[in-house]
Amino acid sequence: MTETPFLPLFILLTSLLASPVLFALPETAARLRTGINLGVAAVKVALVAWLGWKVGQGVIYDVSFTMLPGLDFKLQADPLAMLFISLSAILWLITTVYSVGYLERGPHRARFFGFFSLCVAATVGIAMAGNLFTFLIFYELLTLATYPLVIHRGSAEALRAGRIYLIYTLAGGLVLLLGTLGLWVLAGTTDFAPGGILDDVVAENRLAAQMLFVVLVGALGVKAALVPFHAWLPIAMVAPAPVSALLHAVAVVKAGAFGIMRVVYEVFGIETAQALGMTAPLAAMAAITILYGSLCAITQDDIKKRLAYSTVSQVSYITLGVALASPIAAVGAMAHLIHQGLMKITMFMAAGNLAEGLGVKKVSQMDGVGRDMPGTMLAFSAAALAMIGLPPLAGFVSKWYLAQGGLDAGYGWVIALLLGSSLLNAIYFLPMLHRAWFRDGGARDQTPARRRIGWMLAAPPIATALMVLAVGGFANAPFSPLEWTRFVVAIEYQE
Amino acid sequence: MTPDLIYGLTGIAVFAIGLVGALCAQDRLRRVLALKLCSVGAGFVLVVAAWRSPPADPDPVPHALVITGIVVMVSATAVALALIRRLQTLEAEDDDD
Amino acid sequence: MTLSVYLFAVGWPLAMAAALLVAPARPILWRMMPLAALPALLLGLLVPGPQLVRGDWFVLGLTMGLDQTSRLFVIFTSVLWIAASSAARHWMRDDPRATGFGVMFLMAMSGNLGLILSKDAMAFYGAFALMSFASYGLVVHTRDAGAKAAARLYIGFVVIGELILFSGLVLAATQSGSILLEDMRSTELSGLAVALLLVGFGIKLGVMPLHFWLPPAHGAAPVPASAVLSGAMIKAGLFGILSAVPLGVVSYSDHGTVVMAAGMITIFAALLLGVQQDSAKPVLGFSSVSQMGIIALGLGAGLMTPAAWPAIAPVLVFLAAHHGLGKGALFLGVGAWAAQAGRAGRVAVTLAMLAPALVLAGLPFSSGALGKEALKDALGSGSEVWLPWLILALTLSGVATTLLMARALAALWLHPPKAPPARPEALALPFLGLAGGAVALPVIWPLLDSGMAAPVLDAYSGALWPVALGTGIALTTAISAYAQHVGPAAFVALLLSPGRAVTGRMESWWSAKRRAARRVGRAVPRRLEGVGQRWRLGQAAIAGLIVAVLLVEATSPLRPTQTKTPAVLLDPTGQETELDLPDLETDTEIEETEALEDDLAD
Amino acid sequence: MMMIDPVILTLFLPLFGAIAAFVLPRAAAWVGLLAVLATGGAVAALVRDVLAAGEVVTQLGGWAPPLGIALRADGLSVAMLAMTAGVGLLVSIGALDSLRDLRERQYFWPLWLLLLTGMNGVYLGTDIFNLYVMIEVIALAAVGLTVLSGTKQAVRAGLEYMYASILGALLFLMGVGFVYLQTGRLDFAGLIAAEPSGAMSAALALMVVGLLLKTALFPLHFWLPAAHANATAPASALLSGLVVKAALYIFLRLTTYMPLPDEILVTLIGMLGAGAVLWGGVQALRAERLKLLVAWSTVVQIGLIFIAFARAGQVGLSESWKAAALLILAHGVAKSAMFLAAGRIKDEIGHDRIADLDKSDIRPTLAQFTFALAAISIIGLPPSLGFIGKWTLMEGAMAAGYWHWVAVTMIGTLMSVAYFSRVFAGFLRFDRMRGELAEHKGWALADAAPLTLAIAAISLGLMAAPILSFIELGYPFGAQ
Repeated sequence: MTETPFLPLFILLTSLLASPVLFALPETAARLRTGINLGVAAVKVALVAWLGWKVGQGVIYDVSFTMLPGLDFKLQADPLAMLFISLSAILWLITTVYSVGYLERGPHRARFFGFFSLCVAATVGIAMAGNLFTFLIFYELLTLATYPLVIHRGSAEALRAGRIYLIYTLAGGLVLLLGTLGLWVLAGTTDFAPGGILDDVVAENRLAAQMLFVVLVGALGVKAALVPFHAWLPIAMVAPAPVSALLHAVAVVKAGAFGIMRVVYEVFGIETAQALGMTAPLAAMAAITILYGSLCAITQDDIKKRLAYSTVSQVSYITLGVALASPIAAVGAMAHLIHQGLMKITMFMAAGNLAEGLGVKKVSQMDGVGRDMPGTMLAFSAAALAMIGLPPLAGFVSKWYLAQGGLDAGYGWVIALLLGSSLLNAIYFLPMLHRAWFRDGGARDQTPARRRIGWMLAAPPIATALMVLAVGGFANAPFSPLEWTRFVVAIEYQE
Repeated sequence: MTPDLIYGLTGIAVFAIGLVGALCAQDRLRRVLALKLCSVGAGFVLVVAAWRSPPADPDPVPHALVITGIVVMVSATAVALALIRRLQTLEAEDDDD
Repeated sequence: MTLSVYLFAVGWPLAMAAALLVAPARPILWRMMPLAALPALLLGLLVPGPQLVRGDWFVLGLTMGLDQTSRLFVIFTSVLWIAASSAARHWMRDDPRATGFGVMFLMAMSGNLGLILSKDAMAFYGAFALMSFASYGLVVHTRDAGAKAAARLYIGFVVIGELILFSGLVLAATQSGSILLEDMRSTELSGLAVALLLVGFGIKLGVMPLHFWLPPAHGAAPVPASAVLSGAMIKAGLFGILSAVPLGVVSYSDHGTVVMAAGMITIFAALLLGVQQDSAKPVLGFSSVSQMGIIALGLGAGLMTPAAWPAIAPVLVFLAAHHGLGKGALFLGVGAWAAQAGRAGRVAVTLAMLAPALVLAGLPFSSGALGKEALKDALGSGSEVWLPWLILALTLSGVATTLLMARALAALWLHPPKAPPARPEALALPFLGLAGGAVALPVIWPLLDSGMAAPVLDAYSGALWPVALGTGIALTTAISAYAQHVGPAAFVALLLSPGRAVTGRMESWWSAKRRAARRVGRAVPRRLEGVGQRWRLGQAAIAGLIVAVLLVEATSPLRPTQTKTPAVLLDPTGQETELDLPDLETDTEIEETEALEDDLAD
Repeated sequence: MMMIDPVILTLFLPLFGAIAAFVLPRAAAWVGLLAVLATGGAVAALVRDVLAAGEVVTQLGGWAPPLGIALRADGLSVAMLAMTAGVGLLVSIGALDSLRDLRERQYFWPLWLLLLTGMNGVYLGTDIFNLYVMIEVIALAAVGLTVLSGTKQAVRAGLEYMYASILGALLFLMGVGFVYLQTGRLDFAGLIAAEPSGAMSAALALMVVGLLLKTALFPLHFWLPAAHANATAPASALLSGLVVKAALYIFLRLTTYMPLPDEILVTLIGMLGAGAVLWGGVQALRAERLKLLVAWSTVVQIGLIFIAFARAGQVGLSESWKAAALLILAHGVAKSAMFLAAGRIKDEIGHDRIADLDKSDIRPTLAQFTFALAAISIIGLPPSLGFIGKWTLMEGAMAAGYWHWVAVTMIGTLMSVAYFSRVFAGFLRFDRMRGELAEHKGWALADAAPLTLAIAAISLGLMAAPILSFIELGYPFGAQ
């Protein structure tokens, strides 16, 4: 089926072309900027919906042109890509609304929205990259586009965070470049294909293939914040709330996790990776990260830092699901890609609202915020409970599949790990909820930081929280993330 | 010891002396002169290249080349001298201040 | 003649007690205090074999002597007394009631040694009573409310105990027709007589439910007194049973059942009561109760199955000695701890106390473990119905003792005991001596009596896990108690503090290194730049490079290894020629390889 | 109307332009711009011809070598010409706006056109004596551009540059002399045909060192940073973006026609390149002024190009020259954009001290953005042309098993991130400003030129495949 093969290109270009326009707009043209932002985002969602419909019918789009002899720039909208594209398109729309509200009076809005747009373009590019080379291009673009967002405030702290972020991610990108080159030299192609492309190489040179796996997954692990490459993530928290939300829920860490998926499933192939003996160490690394992140989260008093460490932990569920090498766990991993995004973006936007509306930035200041901001805190609570894994919320669904997958793969410890992690999640989230709802925050009423937040700030977290409820509650409905995930896994496992 | 060898070695020696001067001299003017010496040495070698054993006529091409080289070097020297003067003026101005 | 030796051994402390009443002699007597039990010790060590001496001339006729069991008893008892009296000398130096203490102490010593050396019921009873009543003075010594209450309880039990014991001895004497203990224990005594004897001695032994007096008394008495009370005197109860009750002769299965049950309850109930105590000495007292429960297990088994008794008896003696030394060391340790002024000294003493504590708890290869394992072996020939329970109780007693020891050591720090101003090292010496004895007991014991030691030496070295489990529980409890005490937030902070300290130090170390690296990183290029400018290295490099390139070219064969690639270039004539070099390339390669082969052939 | 050969036009249009601009100082700018535009047109025609024919050869005045001078254009040389023309055109446009001083305007155009003549001559030349003359021309014009601002530092740096440049040229000349002594010919074909001998080795040594001095390969870079940093912005852009490339180009050609006799020598050059990458990186990290930092980054990039050259290995130059050529093109475009942007920043803020960039309340955002875009290409991040060059370099090194060159490249990349992020921090930090943020001053023509160049540096990466196939036209280094 070859109808409008350029649909993926259009989707990429919507945000890519919006970006220079946004840069060029004068700082004062707020209305126009908002219009362009929301318009483009809405168009993109519509296009993605169309694309999803087509892909669901079995169409696979493929656009490419040659950049170097034998090496193509290749966009490809397959079901796995759809998973990530739809997440980014929908959340971009919501985050745009939120950012418009959040940065109403802030400086450098032109720059912010320009890079914001570029960042989403890079995410879509990562999702649709048809080979590792294209993936690398967008991966680096993502780094460059997020750096100005991280340091948006322009303070010394922000710059320090930005420097650390840049060092980590660019070093990771450089290693990824090395890995991509290695793949190119070894295999003669970098195309993604279900089942992997490395079978010949593995047969010839096992050690090289193993080293390649270590290099590639290690490089992607930087963005996926696998311990010990996670240090940048909590530091990058100085960024404005919408940026944090975007970094954590959609863009950066997910790009890493998604890359690991691509590499394991479509460069090596899950069976080859298993045969190389590389999945078990990866699973162990993910398990360590899950526990370590949660343990660190417990002691953080800064709300955003606590959420950041929680991200470190939660994103590794995805890696874990991939590394368990079981189709059921894979379903859990991919569903978590979506679910974690929804949950975490809700929490970050809620945290942003607390900071904006009440000046509350620390857990210890959260007493009684539930009464002051019921909507926001309801959303936060729903997301937190979902993170802990309360049925029938989103987090439960993914954890359930991961646990099943663990059993399926013969790793009983996964159950213990998930239980332990849920317990830790409860340990660091429940006190926040307790403070918010059951404690009296009398002293704060007089603080000058209080101000009303507009609907643009209030509505997005509620919307995402509703989605958290929906993807959990209607997990088995057609076109739910879970259903789509099963579809993808069937392809990746070539069933 | 054929004449061409004598001339050739002389050329090389002159070039080497010039080179040592260009590398070691501190004074601006000396360095320019050393470079001149280099060019003379190089010219020597080229001229030697024109040499043919007596019955034959010398090769004309190197002569053309040498003349070109001299022209180039003259202009280079002029520029260098102009710069040196300019710099001296500037430094003198600074000293006055 | 020999009787006089025995009398001297018993009477020497009494004589010293009397002399203590004369004020001018007091300093020298206090100084001689450690020597008070020396004659008895020498007697125990030097008497070659079983011995029985009679002195009809003395009162109603007196029989004294030593046999295998009493010899061992007199040795470890006198060692304990020596250690305790050397501690007492310093402990009591500035005490206004020192003289009274000294007198009572010496009298109790005399009684304790006397009952061990006695061979007839009358002498035994007299000595026993002397010891018990004199100890009242030790318990009540401080005269504060607690001591008085403890002493009241103590004396009540002593009186009742003496009465019951007296009745039992009389009954036994009647039934055996002799006042010699030897005869009593070979006669088939009636159940009542045995019951009376058991209760009478059981009070001294502190087996539940006869233990009420023991922990308060041990807590109230001054440290040297506690040491002998717990280490030596309660063993008098055991010694009495061993001497007077016809164990191994007749089966008293009802008595045995009760004693065993009491012992089993004692082991664990004492634990429950003991861990609730706040200060160290009562905890140690309960630990003594718990340990006596173990001994009661052995006794009960012996009562029930006479056939098992020959195996059990030596083990019980060993256990008595083991507990005496260990517990005495611990009590003296409490004194030594209290006498330490500084924190470092206290930590050191605490660490030293770990040794007897672990020995008591039954660390593998220690006397505690060997004794318990030997007892298990010995019980193997006893009642089969009880055996599994006995073994379980014995094994778990290790956990119980560990917990009590942990509690005692913790209580030491939580509620520091008081001590009179004394030279700390003077108090430490007897403590260390006893502790060393306790640790070395498995080695010393066979030297004293290889026959009695055999079952112990043959025993399995014991398992680590009870001690480890006990330690684990103790630590967990301590941590959770501390967490409750400071509140969870502070506790978490505390938990993290070593990590924070380490990371903090690492960070400062790292940042120092980083600063240094940055300094170096800044200085080195600057220096290099300076050097480069001063020596005009850039210029020198030109000459250097020319020379280097020429050298490389001169030394390499004048054959390009990089073959020229085919190129379409201008011929002088202006016509294009394709240089067909690939062939050339292969030619040269072939030539090269040929040349190489030639070289190799050469 | 008679069609004149575009090869000849390419060479002579700028020469006549230079003379005209010198003669008509008032109209110098327009004359100059016109000349550059016309040259660009000639190059475009040349591109067409080369695309059609593969290579174009013209004999000057109809005289054949060895007496006459032959000019030859193949893919690589035309690519270099095109890069020169394109960059030159944009720099010229920038210079229209940014050169305010009358004296600067008056002298800039003749010098720049003379420079263009020299470079075009280098790219088209086929005999080494001509190359010598051309590099002398380039040297004189470049020195002139360096001292254009007339400050003491500039003159001092220019003089130093002059010495190095002339010495390099003279070493080259001596080499030429030896070659003639040995072969009696000076054209490339003669070089190829020459038998290896002692004189040829000496010639090669002298020429190589002369060229290394002119390309400022570490440790012969001592003259470069000061000269490039102290010149006016358009001059710096030309010097850094174009001038060093001429010597690099000659080096590339020469080592193909007179192969270096030994692998050790290649490795030595690679090691010098590595030294440049590391030392230049360190110095860039230390640099206190923006333009100096950019100049040191040029040293680094030259080192990288030599590494690309040095990983030739068994495969020979037939592969590795592509990486070098791509890096040369990428650097030419990006570095000129960067120097122009740096010049704009300096103009707007009034200084170029990196530490004080964030204290200024004026933020020339467009120039800063341009600088960042150029930095992306120079660091070698996708999809810029610099990335493609680095990719080709690393790919070749990896395939040949030269892991050390891969490592050096990666270290160099990380260092470049580090030193450029110093600058970005200065751009993006806002909490040390002295006053309220002043509004963006609006755009100038001088902003458009570097922006175009920077965008070109990035987007040319997407056209890497056509570029690669173009530079292979005419088989500059053999048909593999």
